[in-house]
Order: sequence, then structure tokens, then C-alpha cells
Amino acid sequence: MHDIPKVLKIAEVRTENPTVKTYVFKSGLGAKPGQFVNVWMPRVNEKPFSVAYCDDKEFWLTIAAVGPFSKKFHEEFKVGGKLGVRGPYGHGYTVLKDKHIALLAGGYGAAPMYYLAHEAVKNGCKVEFIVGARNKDLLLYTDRIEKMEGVKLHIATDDGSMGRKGYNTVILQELIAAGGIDMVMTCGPEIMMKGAMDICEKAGVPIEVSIERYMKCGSGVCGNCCVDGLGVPVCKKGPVMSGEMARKIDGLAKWHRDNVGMKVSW
Amino acid sequence: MHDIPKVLKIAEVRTENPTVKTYVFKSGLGAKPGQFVNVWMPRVNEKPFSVAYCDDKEFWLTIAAVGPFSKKFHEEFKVGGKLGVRGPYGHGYTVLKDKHIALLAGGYGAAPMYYLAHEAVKNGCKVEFIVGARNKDLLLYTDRIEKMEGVKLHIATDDGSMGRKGYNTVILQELIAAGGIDMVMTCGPEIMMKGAMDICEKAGVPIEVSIERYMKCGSGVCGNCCVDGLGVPVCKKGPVMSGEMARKIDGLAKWHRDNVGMKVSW
Amino acid sequence: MNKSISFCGVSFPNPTVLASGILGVTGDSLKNVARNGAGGVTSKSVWLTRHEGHPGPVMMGTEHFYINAVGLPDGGIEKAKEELGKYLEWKERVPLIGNIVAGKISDFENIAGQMEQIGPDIIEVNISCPNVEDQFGRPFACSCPDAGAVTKIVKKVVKKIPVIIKLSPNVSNIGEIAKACEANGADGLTIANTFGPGMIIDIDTAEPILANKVGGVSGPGIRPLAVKRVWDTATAVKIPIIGMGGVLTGRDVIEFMMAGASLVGIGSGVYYRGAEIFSKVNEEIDEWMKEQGVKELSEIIGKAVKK
Amino acid sequence: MNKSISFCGVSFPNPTVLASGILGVTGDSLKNVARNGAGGVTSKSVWLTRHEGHPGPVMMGTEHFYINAVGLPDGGIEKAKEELGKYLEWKERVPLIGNIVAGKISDFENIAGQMEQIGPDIIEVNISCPNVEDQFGRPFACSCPDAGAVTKIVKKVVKKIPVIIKLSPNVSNIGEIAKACEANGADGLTIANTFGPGMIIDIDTAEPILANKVGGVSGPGIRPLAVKRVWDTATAVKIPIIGMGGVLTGRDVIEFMMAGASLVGIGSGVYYRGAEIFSKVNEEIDEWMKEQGVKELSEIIGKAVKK
Ligand SMILES: Cc1cc2nc3c(=O)[nH]c(=O)nc-3n(C[C@H](O)[C@H](O)[C@H](O)COP(=O)(O)OP(=O)(O)OC[C@H]3O[C@@H](n4cnc5c(N)ncnc54)[C@H](O)[C@@H]3O)c2cc1C
Ligand SMILES: Cc1cc2nc3c(=O)[nH]c(=O)nc-3n(C[C@H](O)[C@H](O)[C@H](O)COP(=O)(O)OP(=O)(O)OC[C@H]3O[C@@H](n4cnc5c(N)ncnc54)[C@H](O)[C@@H]3O)c2cc1C
Ligand SMILES: Cc1cc2nc3c(=O)[nH]c(=O)nc-3n(C[C@H](O)[C@H](O)[C@H](O)COP(=O)(O)O)c2cc1C
Ligand SMILES: Cc1cc2nc3c(=O)[nH]c(=O)nc-3n(C[C@H](O)[C@H](O)[C@H](O)COP(=O)(O)O)c2cc1C
Ligand code: FES
Ligand code: FES
Repeated sequence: MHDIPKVLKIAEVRTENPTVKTYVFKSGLGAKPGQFVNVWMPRVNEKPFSVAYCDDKEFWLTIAAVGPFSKKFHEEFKVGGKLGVRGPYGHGYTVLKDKHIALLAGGYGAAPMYYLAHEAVKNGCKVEFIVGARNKDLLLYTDRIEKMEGVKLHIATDDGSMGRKGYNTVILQELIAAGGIDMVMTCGPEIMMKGAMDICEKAGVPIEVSIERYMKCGSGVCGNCCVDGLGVPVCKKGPVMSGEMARKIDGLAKWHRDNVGMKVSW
Repeated sequence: MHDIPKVLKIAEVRTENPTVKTYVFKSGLGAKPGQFVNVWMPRVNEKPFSVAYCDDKEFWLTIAAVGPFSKKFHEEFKVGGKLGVRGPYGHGYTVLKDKHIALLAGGYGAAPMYYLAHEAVKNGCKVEFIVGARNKDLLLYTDRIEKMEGVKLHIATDDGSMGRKGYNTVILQELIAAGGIDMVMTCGPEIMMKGAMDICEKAGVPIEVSIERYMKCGSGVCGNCCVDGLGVPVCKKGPVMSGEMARKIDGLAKWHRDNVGMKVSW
Repeated sequence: MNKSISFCGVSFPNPTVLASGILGVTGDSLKNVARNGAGGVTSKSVWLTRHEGHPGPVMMGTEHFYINAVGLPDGGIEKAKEELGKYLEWKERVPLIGNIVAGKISDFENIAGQMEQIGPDIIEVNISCPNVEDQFGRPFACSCPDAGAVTKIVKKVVKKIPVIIKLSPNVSNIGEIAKACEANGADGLTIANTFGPGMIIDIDTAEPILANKVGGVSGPGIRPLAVKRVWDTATAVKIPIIGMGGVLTGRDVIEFMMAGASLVGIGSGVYYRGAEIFSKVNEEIDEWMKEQGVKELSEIIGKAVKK
Repeated sequence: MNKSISFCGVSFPNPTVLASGILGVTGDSLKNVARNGAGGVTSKSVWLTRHEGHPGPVMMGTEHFYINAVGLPDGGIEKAKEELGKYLEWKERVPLIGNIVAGKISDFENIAGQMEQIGPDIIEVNISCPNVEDQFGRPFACSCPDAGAVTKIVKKVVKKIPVIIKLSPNVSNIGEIAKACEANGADGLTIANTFGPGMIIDIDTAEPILANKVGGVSGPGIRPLAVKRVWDTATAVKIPIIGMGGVLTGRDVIEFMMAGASLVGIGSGVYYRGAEIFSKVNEEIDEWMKEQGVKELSEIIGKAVKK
């Protein structure tokens, strides 16, 4: 019971694409794939980010510059920069043993999926890694994934500038149809994850999704991240949950809630 | 870290002699011989008492009626009476294995010594148990000690109404002189324990004594039980300590301190 | 064994109540807490219009205390209508306490009236948040005239349901403040809001950790302070009390009740034991009642005070 | 690396100070604490004449808080002469703070004069004990005129050594009280005494556990409240501060210093980590200084406040 931020120094900054950077911290965290941390920029704000990789000695955060906090983060934090981290929080993905799994990633979702792939392969799994983006320049982590043994990379872009043209869920559907996929894990835009849930339900394949909501405490207290229908805080009962559970969320892939709890469309 | 009193019911009251009673509680305590508890009489006061016996299912306190608290205790507490107990506190006696030991008890000191004898015998020790009192009626625990296997009871009374006439330290001296005593443990009036320390020092036999001072917190905070010379609180660094350590106490067997820290002669 | 408590004429199945500001952001989140065994639930403080909270970090805990400066974020009364309305339609519901807040004394009239229309079982008036002092000055709960004035204005508009006032523990005269509320018609009191404010500093950056620098302190470390506030209030007024501050166990609930509380709020306890704390605490109360042969839990209210 | 701190012109080898009322009943008990690594020691509050404390229980702890109502037992100034005198003769001693207390403002003149003659390095005036209210009413530290008057009277007699005033955290205007002391000549302030009072109730007997019913609360649960009191004082006055309240670790000491304390008291910490807490905390400070490259500990005083 202790979640005061621990101040850490940034050991390395990697530019992933024009709007996404990965920050490396030389410190153990003990996070499972799918868990997240709260990142504190002193005098600015605190926001949740998924763990993109983690072992005994280091962990990574992959941050997309989308608004005031994340843009300021990109601007201000260089190597040696000090920031606070607390967590890890929430439930992670199930790491199966010796199975054939498909990972479906959209946007910065590729980062936690990379960590999951890493752990799954260590556990003897065969991994189909499906990444999607609007175009080639926005693809994330594909270089790293390509090099992984036991992992097959599948790419889809909306404009066809790399890999298959169209939604990455189409690739998922084909892989499942081909047979042999034991389980699907996905992280990315809710509408994509909802599509994957529908595919998996029809095919009778289990799926785990990561449900993001506006978070403050990260520990099931403030209630800001409670999803409708279930009523539970996803910082604690999620973010990763089964497709079955996610299906009980009212407004899934339709609305979320802002910092004061007002409904906002996705 | 928790020393809020636990409220217990008195399961049995045994009259030991006209001024001493033993109270039995049906509850484990996990105390070692020589440790003590703070006993709370709601709306009255709280005072320290040694554990006279203790196992998984019960423990005993043997209480001499000497002043306001202890007299009220004798008057008010019958079977079923509720009082608070916190502890055990302090260091207990060393429980040796397969040795020949002598226990020297004066006054209510016979009670914790009884518990020590019990544990020592379980550990294969041979026990010489020397009890002293002003007269036969004030002897304590002798019936119980007599029945213990592996324990030899020696009695001394000031008036010779039972056992040897004179101080019980004389018996200790003879036993040590006869040879074979590995260690001595004592509990009782400080002057008696001081006598035993002198005997043991000369004979080169190790000894443990129990140093009682006016106690309040029982946990090394209030400072009321700090002994002169050493400066340490005996509720924590004692009450049981080696003769060597006790020898460094200024005023040993000469003075103690009252509830406001003023020196008082023994 | 009966754990139900009648408070201001409203029947609660057990004495545990979700404290305001914890989990209760939406109708469904309130249902979730009720499903976990709470005897009653309190909404997050509702403003008339949208109110932004503070930037983060807004709250955190250690094993000893919880500290927060959320800054009372809320979507306003229209959102409350939808969310609390949804909760009130639910058949299995337990009593709902609608908590309201305002920056000016006169603003309480409007928000109170609108909250009454939503139809909670009780209205709780928050005049004691220590985390919006920069914006609104010392809480009304720190002055007898202010506390009395807010009570009066709310009681003027709210006619059909009981009104309770949530006081601040950060005063030296909580009994006097309580009397001022009672004299102006309060039906009950909530004792109390968070302590302080307090502050935690990160020593590696030399920065206060909460974005608001200071925050209200709750959790197990302040429980003896809160129990004493309830005792002081219970000896000052006759109206019933919801006690809270650092409750983690069934024994803690009973302690507050013996100090004079009829119901007992749980807030930070959710951090320490999850939303499941309500069912756990109720089991612990059951055990104690069985062990001590207590048949009617309501009989222990104020038992230590009356002696 | 240098941990020494100059406070009111007195040099302390490190910033940790034994708080008043813990262990320091006799000269030898003060030596024992100094041997354990304290940078300074404070005597238990000394009265002019013998003063009985409350019956027991007088204090106890849980993992989250410590509560006490010892009732300031003391043998009086004659005993202090002997005991503190014995400590002062000791060659290896660290600075001694002689803490004094009185029931009436005018009584402080006599006790202060006699304490000065004993010759401690600093006199600390306790006007903030929450555990003798039944006997003496609200502590002087709760009113600006009273706090100022005590300061003035003590400063009138004590000419050779610094005088610091120990304030109560149980006020809403600690900055104002601090200013009243400063204006009347106080050389420093101790922030602060225990919180509350608070109360713990045994639910099996329905009895408050402390014989005095209520007691001052200290220990780790109230640390954020104490840090804020130090911060508020540091922003109100220029005289130096001994901060205290819930310190258990070296990091806690640094937190208080960054909030504005020059020295940091440890009281209940002795319950949690033994008298050895002083050496342990000092090792932890050393580690942090090494890690962060801090050479001169005094440089961090008020670092978070000044930003
Ligand atoms: C469990 C979880 C894991 C996340 N992992 C990552 C990650 O690995 N990489 C990454 O780039 N982003 C991640 N995010 C999203 C990240 O928190 C937001 O992008 C960031 O907070 C945006 O803040 P801003 O001020 O830059 O943008 P804003 O303009 O304030 O917001 C942009 C978007 O981010 C959302 N957002 C803002 N604040 C929060 C908040 N406190 N909690 C949740 N969502 C918020 C908004 O609703 C909006 O959709 C994650 C979010 C959650 C809940
Ligand atoms: C570690 C320890 C173990 C003890 N074990 C036993 C025991 O097993 N049986 C037993 O009968 N007594 C025991 N005592 C002594 C017992 O605590 C006192 O006899 C009792 O407190 C007397 O209180 P009173 O009000 O009846 O008498 P009072 O008239 O108040 O005092 C009588 C004597 O008891 C001493 N005393 C009073 N209060 C305390 C106190 N708080 N702490 C220490 N001494 C005190 C006085 O100094 C005086 O010498 C023990 C004391 C200590 C310190
Ligand atoms: C995170 C958090 C948010 C809170 N928000 C509110 C609020 O909106 N309105 C209110 O009246 N009290 C609020 N409080 C105070 C609690 O309702 C409660 O009075 C206090 O925390 C003491 O109880 P506890 O120790 O059980 O948490 C909040 C407390 C916390 C910890
Ligand atoms: C058992 C105990 C006795 C105390 N006695 C005194 C006292 O005699 N005089 C005084 O000024 N403060 C006294 N205090 C207050 C402490 O000196 C200190 O201000 C307070 O406990 C906060 O610090 P802590 O959390 O480190 O204990 C006492 C505190 C405790 C716990
Ligand atoms: S972020 Fe606070 S409950 Fe989930
Ligand atoms: S009884 Fe308090 S220090 Fe020993």
C-alpha cells in the first residue's frame, strides 16, 4: 500500500515516428504486459501510460503527442529529465504457455502488445502480430517486432502505403478463419477492439481487450474511469479484461467520459 | 506494530495465599518466560504483570495485592470479568537445552520462574528451584513446582516455618559450590537478585536477572523505566538481562524511580 | 441479528455508507458500490454547473494516510439528473444521499432545490472541502454564522427530504458549529470531511506532489481524530450523525457508532480494501455482534458517550 | 558531506532531535539517546514543582498512529537540576533543549529563570500540550495574545540562551500565532505538538481506552498535516523552526527540512524503530545526500518553499 510517485531519470529517448517517442528508464518496475503507470510531470499534470516493455533492469513508455500534456512531455523531457512514476496499476493480459495467439494493435497499442509478444514468446507461444495505422509513417514498433523470433508481423494501413490496404481486423479475421488461433489480445482504438470482439465471438475464440478511460487515481478510488453498465473502475478491474466482460459495458466504442465524468463520443 | 489492549474474560481465579491470586485467561499470548503484559482495568489504571504461564490455549497472571490497583483488582475481578491485556513486552529469559540450571525466586517472582522451569524441563534441563518467603503462608507456587518432573524444589523462609531458615541465596550458594550448575535465573526483590549476582560472579556462573521499574508504555517510549547508568528503558532492553549488564545499573538494589521519575529507595 | 439503521426516517440496511467523492461519479458506479454491500451511497459533490477539478496528481495513498485535492470536479446538475436518476430507477437500490456544493452561500438555494427534484433520500450539503480554498476561501463549516446560514437557506427550499450538513474537522469548536446547524433546522450531520489540508513533498525534486500543493488527509492515520470529532458532536447536538474518517474494518465502524454515529461513511477505505470493503466490513460487524451477543446494532449508537 | 546545522547559533551535529516527552526522563536516558545518534536532545517538559500525570493507559500505538495522554508528569525543577545537570557534565554530549511548562502565564517567569540557570543550550517553551486541557483550559498556543504574552515573559528573564516556543498544530492560523511569538522576541519555533486530541474506544467494553479519554495524536498517519504546519510557519516568519510529527525515515526528515524546518524532532518514531531510529535515520540521510550529490545538508532548508 504505497503509491507515492518514485522520481526517475530518463535514460534514453527514442523517436518512433513524428509524433511518438519511447522513453527508457533504468529501473525495475515489475509490471505485466497491459498494466500501466501514472506519470507525473512536476507542476504540470499526471497521466496514465501503458508499460511498453519491462524487465529487471529497465522499462519503457511509448508516448504519443496528442494534447497539452503529451506534447509538453515530448518538448521538455530529454535524457536525464526527472519525472515521477507510480504503479504499475490494473490487470494485465493473460500470458499463455505454448499456444498460438494473435495480437491486434492500433496506434500506441503496438507498444504494450510488443511487451506481451515478448513475454508470450518466452513462454513458448507462436505469435501473429497484426499492426494497423493510417499510413506507413504512423506504424509503430514494426522494426522491433519483425526481428522477434516466433513472431510473425502482419501490417495493414488505411492508405495501403505499407502492408495490406484497409483495416487490420480483416487480417485477424483471415488468420482466425485459417484456424489454430487459441486466443486474441488487442489494444488500440475501441472501435477496432469492438470489431475484433465481434469477430472472435462469432468464431468462438477468446479475446482480451484493454479499455481506456479518463483516469486520475489509478487505484479504484476516484471513480472517474468507471465504465457504464458494469459500473466498475477500469483502472482496477481493467484496463485488460475479457471480451465477455467488455461486452457488458454500455456505450462500448460509442462514448467515454471526460475529466468531470461527462459523456464524450469516441 | 499494534499494542491496543485486547479485552479478555477471566476464566478462572485461584487463591495462592492471602494476598496473591492467579488469574487464568483462555487465550494464546505467545509470551516467553520473563516477558510481561500491561493489564488495563477500564476507568482505573494500567499496570505491568509478568506472565506466570502461557501455552497455545491459555495464560496466567499472578497478582499480589500491594496497593490501590492490585487490591482493587482482587476485589473486582471474578470469573467472567473483562479486562484489557497488551503485550507481551520485553526480553524473556534464555531457555537453555539439556543443562543444569538453578532458579531463584522471591515473592511473586515464583510465578514467572515457574513458567521458565516448565519450558526448561521441556527442553531437557534439570532444574533446581529455590523459593524464598518471609514465612510459610507467603510461599508461592510450591505445590505446583513440587509436582514437576525434573525439578527439585528448595525452600527457605525467614522464620524457618518451612524449609531452611534464612535467605534463599544461601541455598543457591551451596548448590553452586556443589558444582554442576550451568546457569542461574532469578526473579524477585532486587536486593536478593543482587546477592545472587555477587555469588554467581565469584563462582563464574552466568546469571539472568529481571529488573523491574515503574512502567507506563511498556514499549520504550515514555522513558519512565530507564535505569540509571545504562540509561536504557528496561521494558525493552529488559526486564530480563544478564548479570553483567545489570551490574552497570547505577543504584542497583538501592533506588528505583516513581511515576514522575523521582528517585525512591527500594 | 439486525444491522438496519433508521437515519432521519430513512431505513438503511446496514450502517455503512459510501462517502462522497469516492467512486460515485456515475449512476452505474453507485450501483456497483451498492452491489458490494454498502448500506447507502453518496454522490460526488454536485455543482450547479460544470466545475473543473485540479490537474494531477490529485490523490494518493500510503499505508498510513490518504491525501487528495481533486478540486471537486463535476459535470453539474444536468449530469446529476441523468446519473442519479438512473440509480434511483434501479429496483435493488439502497438509500441515496445527494451531496451538493456551491461557492457562495446564496447559490445553495438553487442547487438544493434542483437536487431535491432529482429525488435522493437525503441531501448532504458539503460546506467543508479543504481543497478549493484558493478559489473560495475558508470553508463555510469553519464559522458558526456561515454554517448556520447555509443550513437555513437549504432548509428553506428543501421541504420533502432530510437535509444533513457535512462539517469540517479543522475547527476547534465543532460542537458549536454543529449547534448552529441544528438551530437552523439541520436534520443530521456528517462528521467529517478530510483533515488539514496536509502536504507531501517529493524530496528528489523538492516539489509538493499534489498539483494543488496541499490536500485533505483521510485514511487510517487520522481515525482517532475523527472519532473524537464525532464524540464532540454527539455530546453537543441531538440530531443524528454520519461518522467517518479512516474506517477500514468492522471494528472501526462500531467504534464510530459507540462514539455517537448512527451511520458510518467509508471513503479512503476503498483504496485499502477495494470496493469489496463494504461486504467485508459488514461480515466483520456480523462476527462481532455474534461474539458479543448484540441483537440490535442500533442499540450501540452512542454507547461509549452515554456511560 | 556535512550534516551539521546551526540553529539559533547552536551547532547540532545532525538535524535529528529527540522530541520532548520521549525517553528523556533522566540525565542518563538523554545520554542513551545521544549515544544512539541524535543530533540534539530535549528534556521532558519540566514544571516548577512535582506534577502527577494521568493514570494509565497513557499511551499506545498502532501501525498508523500513536496516541498519548501522559498528562505531563514531572518531578519539578529540583529534579531537573540534578538530571539535566548530570547530562550537561557529560563530555560527549550533543546540544540540550530544556523544555518547560506552566499552568499560568505568569508562572513561566520563574520556571524559565530556573531553567536558564541549569544551563541547557536552548529553552523550549511548551504552550501546546493537548492533554491537560481539563486542568488548564485551551493551550496558550491557541491564541495569539496568549502565545505572545508567554514569549514576552520568558524572553524578559532568559537573557543568555535562545528561547523557542512549541506551538500547537490544532489551530487554523498557525502563521499568525508564529508571528505573535516572533514579534515578542522568540528566537525559534517548534512545529508542532500532537494533533487533536483524538480518541480510541475499546468496542468490547465501550470505553475510551486512554484513562484521560482523549490524547494527542502523533506518528506516521499525521505526517502530511505536520509538514503543512511547518510550511505555513516557514512562510510566515523568519526565525528558524524545529519541525516534527510522524518522522520515521531519513526521507521524512528531508521532507520536513524542505518544508522549512532547520532541525527535525523525532518522538513516536522511537516506538516504531526503537531508540536506534536516530542512527538509522542519519544513515538514510547520508545515502540520500550521496545519491543526490548534496554536500551541505543545511542548503536544503526551505527548498520546496522557496521555489
Ligand atoms: C490505461 C491507459 C493507458 C494508456 N497508455 C498510453 C500509452 O502507452 N501511450 C500513450 O501515448 N497514451 C496512452 N494513454 C493515453 C494517455 O493517457 C493520453 O493520451 C494522455 O493523457 C493525453 O493527455 P494530453 O494532455 O496530452 O491530451 P488531451 O488533449 O488532454 O487528451 C487527448 C486524449 O487523451 C485522453 N486523456 C486525457 N487525459 C487522460 C487521462 N488522465 N486518462 C485517460 N485518458 C486521458 C482524452 O480523453 C483524449 O481522448 C493511455 C491511457 C490509459 C487510460
Ligand atoms: C516487568 C514487571 C513485572 C511485574 N510482574 C508482576 C507480577 O507478576 N505480579 C505482581 O503482583 N506484580 C508484578 N509487578 C509489579 C506490579 O506492576 C505492581 O505491583 C503494581 O503495579 C502495583 O500497583 P498498585 O497500585 O497495586 O500499588 P502501588 O501502591 O501503586 O505500588 C506498589 C509497588 O508497585 C510499584 N508499581 C506501582 N505501579 C507500577 C508500575 N506502573 N510499574 C512498575 N511498578 C509499579 C511501586 O513502585 C511500588 O513499589 C511487575 C512489575 C514490573 C515492572
Ligand atoms: C478522493 C476523495 C475525494 C473526496 N471528494 C469529496 C467530495 O466530493 N465531497 C465531499 O463532501 N467529500 C469528499 N471527500 C471526503 C470524504 O467524503 C470523507 O469525508 C473523508 O475522506 C473521510 O473519510 P475516509 O477516511 O473514509 O476517506 C473526498 C475524499 C477523498 C479521499
Ligand atoms: C508519549 C509522548 C509524550 C509527549 N510529551 C511531551 C512533553 O512532555 N512536552 C512536549 O512539549 N511535547 C510532548 N510530546 C509531543 C512530542 O514532543 C511531539 O511534538 C509530537 O509527538 C510529534 O512528534 P512525533 O510524531 O515524532 O511523535 C509528547 C509526545 C508523545 C508521543
Ligand atoms: S482512475 Fe480513479 S477509479 Fe480509476
Ligand atoms: S515503560 Fe515506557 S519506556 Fe519503559
